[in-house]
Amino acid sequence: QAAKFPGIGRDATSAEVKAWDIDVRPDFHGLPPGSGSVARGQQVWEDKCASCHGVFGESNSVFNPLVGGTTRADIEKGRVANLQRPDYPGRTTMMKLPTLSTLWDYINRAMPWNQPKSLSVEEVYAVTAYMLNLADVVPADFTLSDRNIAQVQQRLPNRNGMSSAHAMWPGKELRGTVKPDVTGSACMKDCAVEPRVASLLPPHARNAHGNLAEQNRGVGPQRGADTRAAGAA
Amino acid sequence: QAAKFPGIGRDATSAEVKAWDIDVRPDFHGLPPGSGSVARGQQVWEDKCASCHGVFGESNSVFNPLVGGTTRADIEKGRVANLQRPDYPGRTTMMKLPTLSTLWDYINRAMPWNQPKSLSVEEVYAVTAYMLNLADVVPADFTLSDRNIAQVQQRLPNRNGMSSAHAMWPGKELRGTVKPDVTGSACMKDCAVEPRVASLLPPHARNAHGNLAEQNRGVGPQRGADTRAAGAA
Amino acid sequence: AAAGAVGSARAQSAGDRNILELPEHSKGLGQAVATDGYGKPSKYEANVQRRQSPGLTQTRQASVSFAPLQSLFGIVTPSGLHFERHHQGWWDIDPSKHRLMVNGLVKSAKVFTMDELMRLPSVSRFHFIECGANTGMEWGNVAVPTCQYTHGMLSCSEFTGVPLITLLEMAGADLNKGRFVLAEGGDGSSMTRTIPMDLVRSGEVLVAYGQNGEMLRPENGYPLRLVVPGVQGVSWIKYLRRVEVGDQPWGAKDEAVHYVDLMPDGTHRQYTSLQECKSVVTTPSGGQVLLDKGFYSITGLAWSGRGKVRQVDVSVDGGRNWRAARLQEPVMSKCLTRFSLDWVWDGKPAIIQSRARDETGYVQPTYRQLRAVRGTRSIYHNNAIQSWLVEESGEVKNVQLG
Amino acid sequence: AAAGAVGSARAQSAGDRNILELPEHSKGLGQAVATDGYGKPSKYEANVQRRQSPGLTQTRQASVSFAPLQSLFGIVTPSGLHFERHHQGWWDIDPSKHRLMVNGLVKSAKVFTMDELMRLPSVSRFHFIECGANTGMEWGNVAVPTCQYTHGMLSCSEFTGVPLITLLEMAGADLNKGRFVLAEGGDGSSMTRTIPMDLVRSGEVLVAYGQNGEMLRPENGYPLRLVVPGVQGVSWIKYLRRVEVGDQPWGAKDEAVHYVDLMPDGTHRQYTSLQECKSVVTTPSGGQVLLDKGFYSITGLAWSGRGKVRQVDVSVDGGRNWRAARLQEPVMSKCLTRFSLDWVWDGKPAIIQSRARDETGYVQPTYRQLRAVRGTRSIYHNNAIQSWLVEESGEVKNVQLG
Ligand code: HEC
Ligand code: HEC
Ligand SMILES: [Ca+2]
Ligand SMILES: [Ca+2]
Ligand SMILES: [Ca+2]
Ligand SMILES: [Ca+2]
Ligand SMILES: [Ca+2]
Ligand SMILES: [Ca+2]
Ligand SMILES: [Co+2]
Ligand SMILES: [Co+2]
Repeated sequence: QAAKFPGIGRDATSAEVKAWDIDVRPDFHGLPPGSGSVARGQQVWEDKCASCHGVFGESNSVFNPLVGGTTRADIEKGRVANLQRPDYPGRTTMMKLPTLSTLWDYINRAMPWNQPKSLSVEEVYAVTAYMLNLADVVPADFTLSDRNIAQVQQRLPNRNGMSSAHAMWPGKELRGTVKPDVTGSACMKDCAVEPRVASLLPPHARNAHGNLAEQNRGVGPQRGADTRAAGAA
Repeated sequence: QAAKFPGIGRDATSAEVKAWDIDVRPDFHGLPPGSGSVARGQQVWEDKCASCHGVFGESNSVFNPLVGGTTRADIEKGRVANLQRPDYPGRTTMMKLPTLSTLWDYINRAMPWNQPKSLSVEEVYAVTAYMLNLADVVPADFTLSDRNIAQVQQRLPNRNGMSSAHAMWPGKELRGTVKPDVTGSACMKDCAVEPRVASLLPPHARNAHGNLAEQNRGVGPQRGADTRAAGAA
Repeated sequence: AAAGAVGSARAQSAGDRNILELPEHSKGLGQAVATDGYGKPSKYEANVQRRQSPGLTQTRQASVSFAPLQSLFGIVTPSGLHFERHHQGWWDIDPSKHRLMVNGLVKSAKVFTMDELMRLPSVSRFHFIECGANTGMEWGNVAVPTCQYTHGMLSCSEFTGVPLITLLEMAGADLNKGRFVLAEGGDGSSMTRTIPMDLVRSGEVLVAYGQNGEMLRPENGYPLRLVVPGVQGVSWIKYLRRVEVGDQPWGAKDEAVHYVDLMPDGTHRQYTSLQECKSVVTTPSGGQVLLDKGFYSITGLAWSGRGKVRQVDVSVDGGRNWRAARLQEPVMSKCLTRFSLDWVWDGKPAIIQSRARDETGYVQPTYRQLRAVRGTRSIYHNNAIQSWLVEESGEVKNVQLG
Repeated sequence: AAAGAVGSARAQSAGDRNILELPEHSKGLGQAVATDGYGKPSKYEANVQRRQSPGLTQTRQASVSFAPLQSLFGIVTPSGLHFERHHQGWWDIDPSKHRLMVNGLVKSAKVFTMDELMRLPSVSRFHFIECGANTGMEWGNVAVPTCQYTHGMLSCSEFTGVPLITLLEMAGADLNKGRFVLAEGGDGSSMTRTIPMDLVRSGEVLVAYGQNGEMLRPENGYPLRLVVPGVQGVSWIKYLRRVEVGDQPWGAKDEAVHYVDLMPDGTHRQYTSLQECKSVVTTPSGGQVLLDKGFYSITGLAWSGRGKVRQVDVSVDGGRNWRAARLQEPVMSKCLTRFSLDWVWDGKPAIIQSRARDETGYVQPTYRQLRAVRGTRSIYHNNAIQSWLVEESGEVKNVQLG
């Protein structure tokens, strides 16, 4: 096929593929051999992660808390019970995470945020182990490695929490459904709805997005509403 | 029809229409009453026009020369003979002008270039008269006015020089033709052409449009040619 | 207040002084050609900007800016106003140093330069791109005031690039075993997403370098991004450096921890990629004030990740009665479609809605219909019918109906 | 020289250092969202600019800048690169003070504000705009080196506006007697042109304020311009302030002294408004250097003022043999159409041409065919087939064949 387009493209060298092919799949295809202990991970975490994510991965200030909200019972079932509670505040990474590869791969490619791809393979194993320990998935004396990672996967709190039985994957690869789960009504006249306003912004939020007068063109069918508090400059 | 769109648009006042409706048509519809002499026109010209167009309308430095290239014979026939000569250098405004309204209207709306719409009606008559005199269309003691302008039109050198018998007016209003005057050939194979290069830029013009390397994207199927003279920095 | 001032420029007597007194620009000489070799909008358009939603994200490099849909016409989004979503900031990458690698289940892994990619046969297609989290703030209740914030993670461009299938074929990809493709970015986040081979095989997925006639903007992935028509924006990998063919999906961070849809039973839907049929009225819309009673053209945008929009209905009474809107041609697949409907506002409160249907027969749901199945905690893929309340004052507010 | 350097970044052994040594942007944090509320192209795109042709005009306010067609993709012209043609400079007009007047053969003359015009039902359509003088420098012989200068008075946008017929109807225009419309600008030149009522009545002529999703750019007539599809750019009056309905054409300066086509017999054709079917190969094109032998996608633009492009043929041997090119969908009426054709360059000299046909059956002529009827002094409406000579060095030159 390359012959169709003479002069275009070339074979990659194996060193090139090695340099870029870093992805790790749920079946751990792509995972480089290596290992790292919880203890080592704690050191990495406190040096390179805690400033943003908090010492226990609890920080709200930069992003979602990474750890929290999972229980021993979840680890047994592989389903995080708190995800069923509409009143549960926030969802941590660990609550959602179905595949351990995802955590390893993401830390390896993207963290620390301002110095991505700076961690050694050992550091990635270690800090992953540390996060798993924070969530009580592995004990404090654990060493995570390419040889035992598949077993640890079997203890992830939300490993059974995912479904692809839906109509929103555009292809037959995942064997979802084709029929959408939700459909609207095509009623055109005297439809059975009661147009009652159930939600709108409270008055105190009126200027929360800035003065909307300045967010609309100064000419046209309408203007932006002046949302400054009465009397403001 | 306005009723279809309540609240949109309003009637123009007569003062508003007067302020903006300045166009003058070939039948002199729209021409305001007034007059101006060649002598007055010469004064206007020298004060307000000559700096750009030259004292005799001959300037090449700002735009085409305005006057020149017409003869008494042309005035008789209403066709400018020089337009038939491929070797005649340049075409002045007066050589092409078929309708006197065009000149009056354009000066009135757009000249002087840096102060358009600053001339009085009398000044427009006068300076038009002056240009006509430069082209020997009217004598030096002539006063152009709304009452005699139609007669002067009958002396314009190129008044019979226009045709709308073509297929390039998109409508039936001018009663041109519908059949295009030129058509290509749809030949696809072994067509009877001799692909001989008959014209290309001379080498000394190579850099006349600047360095073409800097006028093409730095990435893609090709680069711009470096057109600086060999050895240039 | 704004409403009162307008139109008053017309004097009562002789006429409008903006007509009677010729403006400066009628009486002077303007600016030169190529004053700007690359031009800018009018200074009077300064309000038309993409904006962050205050408090939505904690950093500005893992954040989003919203396109000002309330001020746009037609279907093309000016590239300068294209919404942004970055996970680790944006870059302006030297294209002469950028490479694309193809590996995985292929006969021979390949490397392409930009020069080479741009020599291959390309196509140009108009497509919308919508973030899977667009309108996500509104799952539970009204959270933001204008359609810039409710729907502004949406843009539409003419994209130019090489069908990904061409490159896979050049590498000798195994298209039977290789039922999935990984796309990976070259920036700090090196975003990864699993792309359905069915879509790739159809020729729709593009390795794109062009956007609206010029190169992609840096914020949109210059010099190379994947275009995955109909699929949420997170899959349109920017700064694309690599594609890998594989036999299983990758469970990337944004396929396992984000861009997963939480259902009422506590499970997440994974690999929910497609953007279902949706629409929004942009004029009039939240945060605006109508100047006057009288005629208006209600207009907005409709789109579907499954193909073409077939019909858009508009209601001005909160959904009791609907009229079919005009659709602006050309109606293109997986592309924005502009709709409009004549309306005479009588000055009374009105609730304006639009409801789109696509060529598969899918009808855009109400909030009630959507929440009945998916609850209110999904974050992603909120395609419910949007309601705008026009108050007697002319002010328009974002509302949800009960 | 340029050709030699390319590709050499790949080391002979382990591989390309642009891959082996991860670039800075793979290892750092990028820039924030909304760094620019209105974004700009990459700094690496600085060569993509509109430009004047040196010596073509004596002032820069009565002049032209040319769009860089050699660097554009698809059919949309980025508004920042839209060609310019001004007669008395450009202005940035306050839209709140701009008015449109409708008068002449109407029941009542009308005045509209921008607020009002923007409330009326609008349409959005993709159309090309070409200056009647485009390619005019080349009537007699080759005069300029690149397609920016040969064909760059050409652009294509999505225009949004109100059909002019709507406004005429609101004013109660006499559409029987009133067979012509005058359009007049509000700038210093107050450009006037006569518009055919047939076109107006068809609904095609628009009073436009939108261009590519945003407002018109100041250089293109902000806030209001006439859009006259298929007709040369000079009729697309910018800063539109007035339209008048009349029973005769107006013989405006640009209908009587310019934009008249000099024929061999010394007569001028007047009111030659339509842009006939035309095309140009933009890649490869004059002033470029091919980097290498091998595969190329020849691509270019075709258009017709009479409707849709039906077919484009491409020759690489100076017109002896032709192959039908692929046309990119959607093919729209009076709009640019992108075509492309696969080509493997063997390193030998080649002469590349394109030839467009439209839905009326019209076939774009050669220079020989065009000159046989119109001579060489017409200035306007040169739609001859363009030839590009690819030399053995890879350099491409503008040539005309004998
Ligand atoms: C300078 C700040 C910073 C540092 C240091 C940092 N992170 Fe992060 N981290 C972030 C931000 C911001 C995000 C969210 C990125 C996004 O939106 O895609 C994030 C996301 C994550 C996530 C994904 C969370 C989720 O649910 O998506 C993980 C896991 C993570 N970081 C782990 C780490 C580890 C391990 C380290 C140290 C080795 C680290 N981070 C260092 C800022 C930081
Ligand atoms: C500051 C320079 C300047 C001054 C002063 C000036 N002109 Fe001009 N004139 C121009 C330029 C430049 C053009 C070409 C405009 C264009 O390209 O549309 C022009 C065009 C014209 C034309 C049309 C020529 C053609 O063939 O299109 C006429 C007639 C004319 N001027 C007459 C006048 C008269 C009469 C005055 C004085 C009352 C005057 N000009 C003052 C610069 C000037
Ligand atoms: Ca090569
Ligand atoms: Ca891999
Ligand atoms: Ca009104
Ligand atoms: Ca008039
Ligand atoms: Ca996204
Ligand atoms: Ca023009
Ligand atoms: Co994300
Ligand atoms: Co002109």
